Amino acid sequence: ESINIGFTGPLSGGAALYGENTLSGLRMAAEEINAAGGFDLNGEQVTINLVALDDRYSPAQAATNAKRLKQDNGVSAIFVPHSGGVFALQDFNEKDDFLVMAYTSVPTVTEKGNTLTLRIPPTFDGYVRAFTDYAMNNLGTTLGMAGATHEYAKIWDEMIQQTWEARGGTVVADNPMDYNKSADFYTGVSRVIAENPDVMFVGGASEPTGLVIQQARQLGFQGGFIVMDQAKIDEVAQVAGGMDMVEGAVGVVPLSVYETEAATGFIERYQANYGKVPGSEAAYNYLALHALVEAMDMTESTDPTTVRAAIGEALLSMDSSKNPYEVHSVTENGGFVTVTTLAVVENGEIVRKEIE
Amino acid sequence: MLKIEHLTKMFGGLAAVNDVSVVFEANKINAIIGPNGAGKSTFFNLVSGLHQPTSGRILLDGVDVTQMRCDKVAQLGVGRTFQTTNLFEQATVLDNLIVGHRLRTRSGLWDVLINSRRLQAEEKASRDKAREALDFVGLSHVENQYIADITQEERKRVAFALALATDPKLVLLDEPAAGVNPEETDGLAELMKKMVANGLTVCLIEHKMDMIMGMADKIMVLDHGEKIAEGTPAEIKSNPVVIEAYLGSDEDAAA
Amino acid sequence: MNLFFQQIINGLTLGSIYGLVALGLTLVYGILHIPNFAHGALYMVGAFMSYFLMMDLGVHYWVAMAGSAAIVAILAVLCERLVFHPLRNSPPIHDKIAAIGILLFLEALVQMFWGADFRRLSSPFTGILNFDGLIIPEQRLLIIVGAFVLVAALQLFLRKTMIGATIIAMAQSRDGAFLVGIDANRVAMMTFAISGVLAAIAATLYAPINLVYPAMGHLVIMKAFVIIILGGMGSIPGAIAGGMIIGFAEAFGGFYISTAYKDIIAFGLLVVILSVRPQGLFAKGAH
Amino acid sequence: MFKFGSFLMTPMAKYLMLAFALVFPLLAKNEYQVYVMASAFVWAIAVYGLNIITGFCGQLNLAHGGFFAIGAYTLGLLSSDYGWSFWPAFVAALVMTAGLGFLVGVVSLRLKEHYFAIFTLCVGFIIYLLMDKWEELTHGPIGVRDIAAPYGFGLVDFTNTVPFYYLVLAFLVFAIWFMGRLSRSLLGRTFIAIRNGDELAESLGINLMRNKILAFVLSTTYAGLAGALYAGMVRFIGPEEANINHTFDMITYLLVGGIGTITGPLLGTVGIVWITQSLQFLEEYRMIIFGPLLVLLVIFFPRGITGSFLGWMHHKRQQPQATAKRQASKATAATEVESNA
Amino acid sequence: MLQLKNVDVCYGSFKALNNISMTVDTGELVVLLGANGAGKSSLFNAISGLNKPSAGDVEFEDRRLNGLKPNAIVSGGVVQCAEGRKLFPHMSVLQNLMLGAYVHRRDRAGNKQRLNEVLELFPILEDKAQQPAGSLSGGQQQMVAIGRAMMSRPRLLMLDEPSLGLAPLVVKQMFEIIKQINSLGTTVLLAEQNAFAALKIADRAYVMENGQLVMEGDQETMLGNEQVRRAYIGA
Ligand SMILES: Nc1ncnc2c1ncn2[C@@H]1O[C@H](COP(=O)(O)OP(=O)(O)OP(=O)(O)O)[C@@H](O)[C@H]1O
Ligand SMILES: Nc1ncnc2c1ncn2[C@@H]1O[C@H](COP(=O)(O)OP(=O)(O)OP(=O)(O)O)[C@@H](O)[C@H]1O
Ligand SMILES: CC(C)C[C@H](N)C(=O)O
Ligand SMILES: [Mg+2]
Ligand SMILES: [Mg+2]
Repeated sequence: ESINIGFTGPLSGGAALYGENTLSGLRMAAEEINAAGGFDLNGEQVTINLVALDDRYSPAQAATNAKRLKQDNGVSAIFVPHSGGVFALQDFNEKDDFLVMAYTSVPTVTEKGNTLTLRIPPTFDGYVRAFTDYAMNNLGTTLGMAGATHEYAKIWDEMIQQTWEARGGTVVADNPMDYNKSADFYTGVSRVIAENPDVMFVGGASEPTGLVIQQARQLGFQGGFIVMDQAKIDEVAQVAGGMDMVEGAVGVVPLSVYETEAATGFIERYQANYGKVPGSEAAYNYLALHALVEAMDMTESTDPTTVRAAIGEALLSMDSSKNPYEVHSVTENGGFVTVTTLAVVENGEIVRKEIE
Repeated sequence: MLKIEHLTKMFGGLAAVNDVSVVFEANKINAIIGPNGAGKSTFFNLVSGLHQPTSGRILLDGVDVTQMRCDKVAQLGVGRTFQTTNLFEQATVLDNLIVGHRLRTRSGLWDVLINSRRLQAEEKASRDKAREALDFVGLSHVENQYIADITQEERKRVAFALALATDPKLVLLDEPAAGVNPEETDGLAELMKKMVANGLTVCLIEHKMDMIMGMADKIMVLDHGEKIAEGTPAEIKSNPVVIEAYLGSDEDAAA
Repeated sequence: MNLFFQQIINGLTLGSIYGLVALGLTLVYGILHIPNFAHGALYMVGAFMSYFLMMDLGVHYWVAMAGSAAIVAILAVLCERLVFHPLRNSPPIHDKIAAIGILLFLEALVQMFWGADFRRLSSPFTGILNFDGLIIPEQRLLIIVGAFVLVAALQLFLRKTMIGATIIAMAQSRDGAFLVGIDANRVAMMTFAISGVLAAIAATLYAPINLVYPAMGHLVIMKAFVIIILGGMGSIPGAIAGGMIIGFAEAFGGFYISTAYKDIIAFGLLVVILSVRPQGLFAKGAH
Repeated sequence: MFKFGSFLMTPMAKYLMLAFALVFPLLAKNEYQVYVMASAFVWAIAVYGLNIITGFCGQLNLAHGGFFAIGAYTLGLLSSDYGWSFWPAFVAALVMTAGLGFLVGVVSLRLKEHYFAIFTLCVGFIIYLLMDKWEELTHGPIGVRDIAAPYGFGLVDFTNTVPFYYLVLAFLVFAIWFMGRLSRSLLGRTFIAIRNGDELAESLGINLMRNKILAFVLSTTYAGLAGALYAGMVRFIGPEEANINHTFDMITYLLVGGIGTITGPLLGTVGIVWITQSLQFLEEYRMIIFGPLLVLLVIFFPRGITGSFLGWMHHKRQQPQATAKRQASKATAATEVESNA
Repeated sequence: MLQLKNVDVCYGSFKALNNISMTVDTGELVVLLGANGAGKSSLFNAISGLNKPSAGDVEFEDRRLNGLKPNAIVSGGVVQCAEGRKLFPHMSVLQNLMLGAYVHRRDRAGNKQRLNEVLELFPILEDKAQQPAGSLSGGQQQMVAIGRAMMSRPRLLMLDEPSLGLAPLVVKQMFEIIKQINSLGTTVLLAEQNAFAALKIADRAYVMENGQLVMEGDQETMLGNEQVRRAYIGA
């Protein structure tokens, strides 16, 4: 016996890497569960069968995929790693009765009151406040915006500008660039630098973020960076050409900096499987699938409503080695609660800081 | 009928047609001859409005059509064929011809949508016109054949019919008998005479001297874009300039 | 800071890359009349081949470039033989769809071997030249110089060698080429091979200041099409001039007007130019 | 085709196809299949539009996906930002795509062949960029949410998949019916004459510009219709709807089905949509199959499904005649138009 | 040397050549007469591989030519100077001529020598060597076309209406040159409208009508034939 779990995300096209990374965490979790002989569901041992469909980052295709996953494969939960897809699915998931496992930190996905949505990563509003505070206190008061232009980055962009100005800072340049498609960032970056900001807001996927930072440094920028949560400072530094380049950057704590047993264990296993260092996409989805299965195991049910209700408990009771981010509770709206910390680069080292 | 005044057409530095003035009379067969590249086809392109002249005037029944676009000129009654017979290969002969009458019809999108009476009437009229033209060129029996399946000579006749379906007053025929054997050439000549008998004015370009000399009322000779002679076949045949430039100067070979 | 001159350098860099990609495209388009939408995929494969040769086989940058050029040339010739040659009598729309088929295939294939990850290609030219505030990383200088050298070399090849002459001859009169005994297949393969070489070199030159990933060719190929229409199909100087126009429009438009709208500026430029001059900028006298 | 005596084009066959479409929701294994079929129909409507300008009139329009997106956005924005209800917004979408189609047509149709194609490629890309960047109007990359669903005047609920399927089917039937009538009418013949040789057409007194613009506006309106239905179906749209890939998809559907034919666009769209869906199990590797498949189709079935079928009928009809004739019909095959064939 | 056996050529449904059989012997100058559209160019193109015969055989020195690619046929020594010249208009006269020697591109010395011969034949081309071929007058272009064909060192040279579009004086020269080329050892097959002039330099002639050979004979028979005189020379 096996039960199907759905996934729809970009597996080809420009965002394929991101989709592949999220899927890799899910695959690893599924393999682990199956290797342990599956789990007990009403006295039957069942294994997990992950059904992954490509949506090329298109909300419409995500919706089509979801219909198929629900009706052809009878899944009760679908993992979606982009907010567009999440919104598209939320249009009918309650009616069609399946759980949306949303890997997106856009706050509205849980604010809309959809009863069958679980948001896996923390919303970014907490980061926005924390990063702003740190930057204002340590880096300077003028901010140059050189963020990305995709949907997610746009929401971030807007929020950080508001927060920055609310704290009395000034935004001296606002020049978002298409991180995924641009041939070159030189022009965009030089435009921001021309306004002499103390801090630069950057961030999209880690690698292009690294390029942006590298080019900013080449053009003589000396200040610090606020790095959007999609980018991971360790990966960014690699592309940018070393930790020196990202001195004064503030961003989310890369998984590699977590020193918990669960995190290091996960990293090791992941590396053994995929031959590369995992990012948080993999880790979050990994823990979410474990938690989902734990909830099914506990409730002896795959009914979305039942599982959704039990997820908080499941997070508490699940094997802690499967929970690299130590997520232990879920908000009423369905958001996983992660203790937010931030990372800064000081003297060429990534340092983890608590948020006041 | 057709009056041309100082017509010139430049392509870059090349004067394809150079200061040509001529009058073609109604209800006659007028021929244009001249060496390859003399500007004959270009002359037709100017008259039919496909190209705009660099200078000069073109008057059709006293109306100045010099600056008019091709479709406008056609509406005023100029039909034509092209040097390379250009037809819709995968369609039947009749289907090819129906569109020929389009310029005399008015129905548009709305008529299509509601299948208006006007559309039905006009479609019938176009079909009738197509059949009439086909009958005129003597091809009624091939009406349902595909263009790809008919002979070279039949294609030429279909091209005639297509020009006739536009209800022209003047037809311009560019080398209608090229690639057609002598016997069939005679048939085409008959057809042209029949057109004139039916009140049309014919203007043709041809290299087949036997045919031209036998039926043209008037011949204009072009060379290097310039009119070097004009007159009756007899005059042209004996015109030394024409013999020099076109018919051949070798005494033994004079046609 | 010398912001104005900085944008000139940026425009030159971008223009050089666009020009090189467009050059291969314009040859194939102008001579064989094939709108090769898969050219962007060849560019992408070129970057991956260099990456593979440098990272996995550890060869030097220049060697990798040469190897990649050879491999992509072969790939381009295969495309010609297997796909475009059988389609030689079809209307161009068939070539377009087939080219898209090739593009999808190559992208998926590369993703199968290397994954969708962003990769970095390092080059030995990492220094940064600073002329009194005008900053030019060595690699960017290499791109500009490389583009000009390549164009000059290509011109010499086409003008001064018999083989090159056959390519031009084919472009000017197919029948004439047959009449003097030129083998059409050979010329077609050669043209594709050259376009492949140019794509691979462009990719290898550009990759060190950019990222290597399966979708990297998408926008570049669109711009290349715009460029060859601007420059006149089949025209080598036209491709370079068109590349520079787009490169400069992006650099200056992006800096002085809006980075967000810089692509609109590039594409809008073509729309405006074609509205005024329907035959492109350098339509006549291409060869 | 009835002249071929070919079954595919007999009214009988058409009724059978319609009957199949009508009972499809009953035959379908589940709602997902109905949903896929409905979305295939939506695309098919847009492909019919492309068929008018590209198949009949011979102008390869690479901005078609852009107009599809404009239709979707007009409906989406009017209903979500301005509170319009579905049907008025739907009509507005048609008017908008027709109007913009007219403006773009006036400028672009002066160009020929490759120039027209690349020009429209740029127009399509500009449409995409505007949707992505003009945030005040379009919400930029965040896209449009909370789009109104079509209401059934209290009779049916189109937010359910099956009723929506029938709604789309009705529009599709209308679109095909109109296309069929158009192609047989004087107007359609005029378009085809232009594709066949614009000089010849012009010398027959046909106003090229006016007819080409009309064909272009018709085609963009079809695209707008499809886009509006799409928005009503997905109810969430973003700039990616204007991605050039959608245009390429549509060209593929058209070519695979049979360019310039009446049934081709439908068969091509439905066929490829189902092929793509059924290759989904290959996940990220499916293009390794699909890409070569496309190449093979284009090489071995250059006239598409319908075109090849018609050619085969033609061939059979001609069997006793010279082989040379078959070659001739092959040479011109790709431009065949059913209504005239 | 050249032998055609029952050759047919079709354009679509149109049969341009119908059951053509003919021979050309080494060293001969054979003329092909026929009205416009009789099929002369089609015949030449069938021999040089630009058209594929739908039936029949073309043999050159006992080697089958049909099925071979045009370039292979040119290397084999059968070269056509086609109707409409088919020059490379934007390339210089010299480049045009040198491309004529494409199949012998390795033999530089030989090409050089051949080029000198051609320039001797057409001295005017020496002055124009660097001009784009497209900028020359019609007659000069015709010389380039013949010169280019000669650069391929043909053993059989086929000339398709070389006098087309040329002033009568030039035509006269042209025929002299053709005669000269032939007497220097090249076999020539010449298609002409200008029947009288052509027959005067010919050894033999064929007459073509509607894709068929309808008559054959040596120079004297042809010139004396009443029918030929009427149809192609004029009374
Ligand atoms: N569109 C054009 N652009 C440039 N030159 C042109 C164009 N059309 C014709 N020409 C040139 O104008 C001259 C006259 O051409 P035209 O076609 O009128 O000759 P013609 O008398 O019809 O010859 P033929 O008997 O061979 O058909 C030629 O030199 C031709 O090359
Ligand atoms: N590519 C083609 N497609 C269709 N028909 C053709 C083609 N080429 C020639 N024809 C036709 O074949 C016949 C013979 O043409 P061909 O050119 O061989 O005649 P020709 O004797 O060389 O005439 P000319 O004296 O005009 O050069 C003509 O009827 C011509 O229209
Ligand atoms: C960084 C991720 C959590 C956000 C994701 N890119 C999204 O589309 O919402
Ligand atoms: Mg002419
Ligand atoms: Mg000929």
